[in-house]
Amino acid sequence: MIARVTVTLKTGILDPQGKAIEGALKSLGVAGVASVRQGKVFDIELDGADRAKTEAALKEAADKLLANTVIENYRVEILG
Amino acid sequence: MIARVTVTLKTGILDPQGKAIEGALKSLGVAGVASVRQGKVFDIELDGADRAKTEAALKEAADKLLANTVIENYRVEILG
Amino acid sequence: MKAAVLVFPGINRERDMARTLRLVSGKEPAMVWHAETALPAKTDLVVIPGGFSYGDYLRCGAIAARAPIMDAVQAHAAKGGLVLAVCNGFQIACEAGLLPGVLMRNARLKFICRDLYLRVEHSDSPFTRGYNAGQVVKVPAAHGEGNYTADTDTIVRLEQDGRVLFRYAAPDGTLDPDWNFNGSVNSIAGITNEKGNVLGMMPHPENHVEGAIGATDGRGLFAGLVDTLGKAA
Amino acid sequence: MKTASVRKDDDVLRNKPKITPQLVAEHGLKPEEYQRILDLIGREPTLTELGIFSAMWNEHCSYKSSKVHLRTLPTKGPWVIQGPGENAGVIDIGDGLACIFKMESHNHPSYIEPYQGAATGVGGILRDVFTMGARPIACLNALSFGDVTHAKTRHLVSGVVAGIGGYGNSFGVPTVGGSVRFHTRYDGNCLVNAMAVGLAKKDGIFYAAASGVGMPIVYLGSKTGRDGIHGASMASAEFDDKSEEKRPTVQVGDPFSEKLLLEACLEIMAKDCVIAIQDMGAAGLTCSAVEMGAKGDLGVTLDLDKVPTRETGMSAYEMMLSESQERMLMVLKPEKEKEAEAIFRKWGLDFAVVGETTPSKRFIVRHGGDVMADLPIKELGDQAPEYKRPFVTGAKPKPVEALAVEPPASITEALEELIATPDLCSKRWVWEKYDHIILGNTVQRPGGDAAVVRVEDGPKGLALTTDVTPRYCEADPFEGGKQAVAECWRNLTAVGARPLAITDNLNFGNPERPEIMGQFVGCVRGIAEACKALDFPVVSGNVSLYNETNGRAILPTPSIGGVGVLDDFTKSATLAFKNEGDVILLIGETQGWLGQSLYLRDICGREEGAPPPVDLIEEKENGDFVRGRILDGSANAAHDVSDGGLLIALAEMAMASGIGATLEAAPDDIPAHAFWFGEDQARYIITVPAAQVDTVIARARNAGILAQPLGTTGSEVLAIAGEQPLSVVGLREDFEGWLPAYMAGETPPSN
Ligand SMILES: Nc1ncnc2c1ncn2[C@@H]1O[C@H](COP(=O)(O)OP(=O)(O)O)[C@@H](O)[C@H]1O
Ligand SMILES: [Mg+2]
Repeated sequence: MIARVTVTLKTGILDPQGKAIEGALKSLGVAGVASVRQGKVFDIELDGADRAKTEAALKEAADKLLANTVIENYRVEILG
Repeated sequence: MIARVTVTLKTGILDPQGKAIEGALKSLGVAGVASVRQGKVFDIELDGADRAKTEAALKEAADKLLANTVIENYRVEILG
Repeated sequence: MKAAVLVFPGINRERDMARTLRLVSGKEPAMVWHAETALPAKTDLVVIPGGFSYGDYLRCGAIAARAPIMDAVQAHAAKGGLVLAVCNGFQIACEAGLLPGVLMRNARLKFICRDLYLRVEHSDSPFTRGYNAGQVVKVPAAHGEGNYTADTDTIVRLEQDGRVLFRYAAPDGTLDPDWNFNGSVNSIAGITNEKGNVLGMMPHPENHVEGAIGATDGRGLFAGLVDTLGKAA
Repeated sequence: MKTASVRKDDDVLRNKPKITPQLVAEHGLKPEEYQRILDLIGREPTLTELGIFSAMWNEHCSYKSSKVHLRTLPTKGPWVIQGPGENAGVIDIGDGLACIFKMESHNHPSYIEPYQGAATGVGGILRDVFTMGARPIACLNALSFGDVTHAKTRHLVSGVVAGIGGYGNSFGVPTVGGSVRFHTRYDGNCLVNAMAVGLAKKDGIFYAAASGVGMPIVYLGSKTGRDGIHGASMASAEFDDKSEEKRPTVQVGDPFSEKLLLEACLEIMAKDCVIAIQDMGAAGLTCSAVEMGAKGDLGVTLDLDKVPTRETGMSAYEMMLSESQERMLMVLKPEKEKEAEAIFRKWGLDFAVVGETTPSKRFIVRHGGDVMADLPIKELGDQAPEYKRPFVTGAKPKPVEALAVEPPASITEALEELIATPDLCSKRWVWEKYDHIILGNTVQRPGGDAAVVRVEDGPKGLALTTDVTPRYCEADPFEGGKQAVAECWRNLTAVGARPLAITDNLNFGNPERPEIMGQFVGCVRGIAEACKALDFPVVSGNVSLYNETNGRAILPTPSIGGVGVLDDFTKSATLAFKNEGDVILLIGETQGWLGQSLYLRDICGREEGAPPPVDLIEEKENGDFVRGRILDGSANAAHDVSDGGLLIALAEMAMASGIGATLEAAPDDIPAHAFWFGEDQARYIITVPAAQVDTVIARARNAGILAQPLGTTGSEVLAIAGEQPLSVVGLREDFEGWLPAYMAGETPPSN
C-alpha cells in the first residue's frame, strides 16, 4: 500500500520558511501571492493490505516521529 | 484562492532523510513500513479569482523557485 | 587581483572570506549587495561565501540563486571570469546552474563542524595551483547539507574531465568512507564547471590561513588565485 | 500619534470582562498582589492592564523573590562599565573596547519543545547583547538533563543541541563552549542556559533609558503573532470564539530574521540614529516599553493599531503579552527617522512608529479607538512586590572519610570506567553540531578548560567558560556557590587568562518552600563571597525559579559564565601534553576529598557527604602562580583539576595530545583512590620542561605554594607505578565513544 502523511504547522505558529519563500516569490514577480506556509509530505510504502491496520500504523508513525505534535498537525491518506 | 504545491523527489534520486526516517520507523516498531520518501508542501494564498491565471502563477512559482527540477517533481492543486 | 564578495541576507562568512582575501592578496575585496545588478568594474574574482542565505529555508541556496546580482555573476562566469563558491556559496552556485548537481542533507543528517582532510586531485587549475597534486590539506567544514550528488552521466563527466578538484580523504590521502563525513558521491568535496573557472566546495579554506588560529592549509588556494590574477591588479 | 498621547476625558477605558478572583489567580497574581494593584491605580484594572501587571510582576520580570539577595552580590570593579540592570553586563577590556555578555535560561520552553525552546533561548540572549551595540562574537551554554535512563532524556538532548546549533550556526556566531550534565533530578525539568558574548567600542554602548519628550518610539524586526502568550486559556472567556484550535505557547525562532535584525541595528547605531533601544524578550512589548519609559523618567503612549501583526484580529491583551521573537523597540532621533527606516527596509524588516514618549509618566495603550491601559509607569516596575521569603538552611553534611570509601579493584580500571560515564565523557557529539570556528577567531575550541577567542585582529584574546557543580550545591549551598565561581575562575586561569567578571544564571526550585529558598540564599552568599575574594564581579545574570515537577526540585544549579582576558592570545595554554619528557607538576594541596566526588557517586553508588571546601585565598594564590608560569612560558600545558579528580585531569591531558605519562604511586599517607579521584579544590596540573623544573618548584616554595612532581610525560600509555598501564588510544575510545553510542540508542547506560 502507498500512503501519504502530510504534516503542516498549526495555525498561529510562526513559519519563518514560509515567510522567506513568500518574500522570494514576491520579488520574483509571481503574481498575486499573498501568503505561503510550508509543510512536509512523507510518501510511505507499506507491506500488507489491511486498510485499518495500515491507517493505525501511519497514525502511530506520525505521532511518534513524523510530526512534532506540539506545533504541527498531520493528515494521513491512503493513496492505493 | 488557496492552492497547494507538492514537491517530491524524482524516482532514483537518493533521499537520505527518507532513508533515515524509514530506519527510525522500523526501529520504533511501526508495522509494515517498506520505504519512505520525504517531500514538501506549500500552502499558498493568492489574490484574484481567475483559476487559469492562478494556475499559471503557481506553475511559474514552482518552476522558478519551489522545486529544483533537476531532482524534484511538483504538482499544483487549487484547493478553493 | 580584484575580488568581489557577494552578500546575501543571511550570509555569515563574508567577513571571514574578506579578511582572508585581504590577508593573502593584500587588497580589500569589494562587498557586493545581492540587490545590485552589476559587479564592480574590473572584478576578476567573484566569491560567493558561506552562511545561511535566506535562512537556508526552502532549499539551501535556492532563494539567493535567484537574486538580482546573479545575472552579473553568470555573465562574469560565461566570459571566463573566476568564481569561488564556498559552502552555502557552492549550494547557491548549484541552484543557479553555474555548477551541476545538488547538495543533499549530510548522510548522517546532522550539521557537523570539524577539521577534515582533503586530497587535492590535481594542481592544473587556478584554484589549486598553490598545491601539489595528491597533497592532503587540513581544512574545516561546517555544514548540514554538503552531501554532493548528481546523475550518473554528470558524475562520469566530472570524473573524466578532471573537474573534481578536492575529495574527502584520510590523513594519508586514501579514500575511505569513514572520512567521507557527509556521504558525497565519490567523496567529492569540490568541483569545477566545464570551463574550469567556477569552483564550488563545501569546506572552508578561508578559515585555515593563520597559524595562530589553527592551521594554514587553506592558504594555498588563495595564494594560487593571487598568483593567477596578479597581486597588484 | 499626536491625538493619542494624552487620555482625554471622554476616552473610555475598555473595562471588559469583569476581573474575577479566578482571572486574577490564572494570571499568577496572589490576592494580596491584586490588592496592591487596586491600591496603586484606585480602580479595577482592565483585562489588558491585568495582563500587563501579571507580566511585570511575575517572578521572571520582577525578581520578587530574589531581589533582596541579589543586591548582596559584588557588582563593581574599575573595569565594570555596566553591572546588572541593563540587557547585559559591560566590562572594559582595554584598547577602547568593551565586552558585553549575559547568560539566560530557557528551561521550561526547552522541556516542552526542545528544538524551538533552545533555539529561542539562544536568540533571546543574542538580542540582549546586540541591543547594547555589540556584535556577538561567541556563545556558550550550560545544559542539565535528566538521568540517561529516563525515557525523555535522549529526545531532549537531541532537540536542545540541534536547536542551539540551528540558531547559532545560522545566525553566524561561534558556539565555543559549555557544559553538559545528567542527573535524575532534572528528569522532569531540564535546564538550558545560554550565554552570549559581544564586542563593542567602549564609547558606543546603547542603553534602554529613553530621553526627550515627544520622541518617536519605533517597532522593528518581525511581526507580532500570538506566540507564547501565557495560558491563552485563562482569558478564554474573551478568546474562545476566535481560536479554532488550542494554541500552544511555543515560540518559533527565526535566526535568519535575527541576523538581519543584528545587521540593521548595528548599521543604524553606527549612523547615530538611536537614543534608546530595548529588545522584546519576555512579555515583549509590555516590558520593553515600560522599561524604556521608567528608566528615562518618561511616560510612554503606544498605539497598537500601528503594530505590525502577522495574524488578524489580535486584541490589545494579546499584543501586549505576545512573546514573538526577533523584535526590538527603539527611540530614534527624530531627524534620523527616515534614514533608519531606509536601513530597516533594505534588510527587509518591519519598521513602524508605534508610540511616543510623554512627560506624563503614564503608560497608555490605545487600540481601535479605545484606551486599553492607563497606568503609572514607574510604579509598574518599582512597586512590584518584593519578598523576603522565609528560608531554612539544611544541616551541613559530614565529611566522608577516605578510609570509609571502598577502594577499586584497580585504579586504572576505575579510571576506564569513570572516563566513560555520562558526566565525564567527551561532549564532542554536542559541540561538533555547533559551528565553533565561524568568524575566524576561535583560538581554543571546545574541549579545553575555557574557550579562547581572538579580539578583532589580536593580539588580545578573551577566555570564556561556564561552570557549576550542582551536587556540591545540593550538599552545601554555600560551599557549592563558592565552588562554582572558583571553578569558573580556575578554568579561565588555566588557559592563562586574567579573570575579569561573571554572569550568573541561578536555577532553583520553588522559592515558596523554605528549604529551596535556603539553597538559593546559601548559593548566593557563596557566590558573593567568592566573587569578593577573587575580585571577580557579577555584571549580569538571570534567575529561574520554580524548576520542579511533582514537588521534586532540580538540583540547585547556579551556572556561572566567566570572561577573562589575555593580552596576547598566542600565549594561551592548552591542556594537551606538549612533549615527551616534560615534568608533570601538581599545584595545590591534596587531602583526598571523596565526599560528593564522582568516584563516590559513579563507582560506589553513593551520593553523599560534604563537598570539598573551597579556600579562596589558596585559590587566588595557586591560580596567580599558574597564570604566571603560563605567561612566562615555563608551563607548556595547564589544566585545572575538577570533576573526577587528579587522574581524570591527567587522562584528559594525555588524550588531548596522544602522549602518555609515567606517574609515581600515590603518597603513603593518602589512600590511592582518594589521591587519584579526590576532588580537592584549588588545584592545577602543569607540565614543565625538565630543565626548568627546579626553578618552578623553587618559585612555588618561595610563594608558599605546593608544587608536587607526579611523573613525566611520554610513551603511548598512562602508567602508574604498580598498576597495569593503560593505552591512551584505548582510553580515548572509551572517552569519545560513550555519548555518540548513547545518542544512537545503543548504550546500556553504565550506571
Ligand atoms: N554544551 C556544550 N557546548 C559546547 N561545548 C561544550 C558543551 N559541553 C561541554 N563542552 C566543552 O567540553 C569541554 C569539557 O567540559 P567540562 O568537563 O564542563 O570542562 P571543565 O571541567 O573544564 O569545566 C569544555 O571545553 C566545554 O567547553
Ligand atoms: Mg577545567
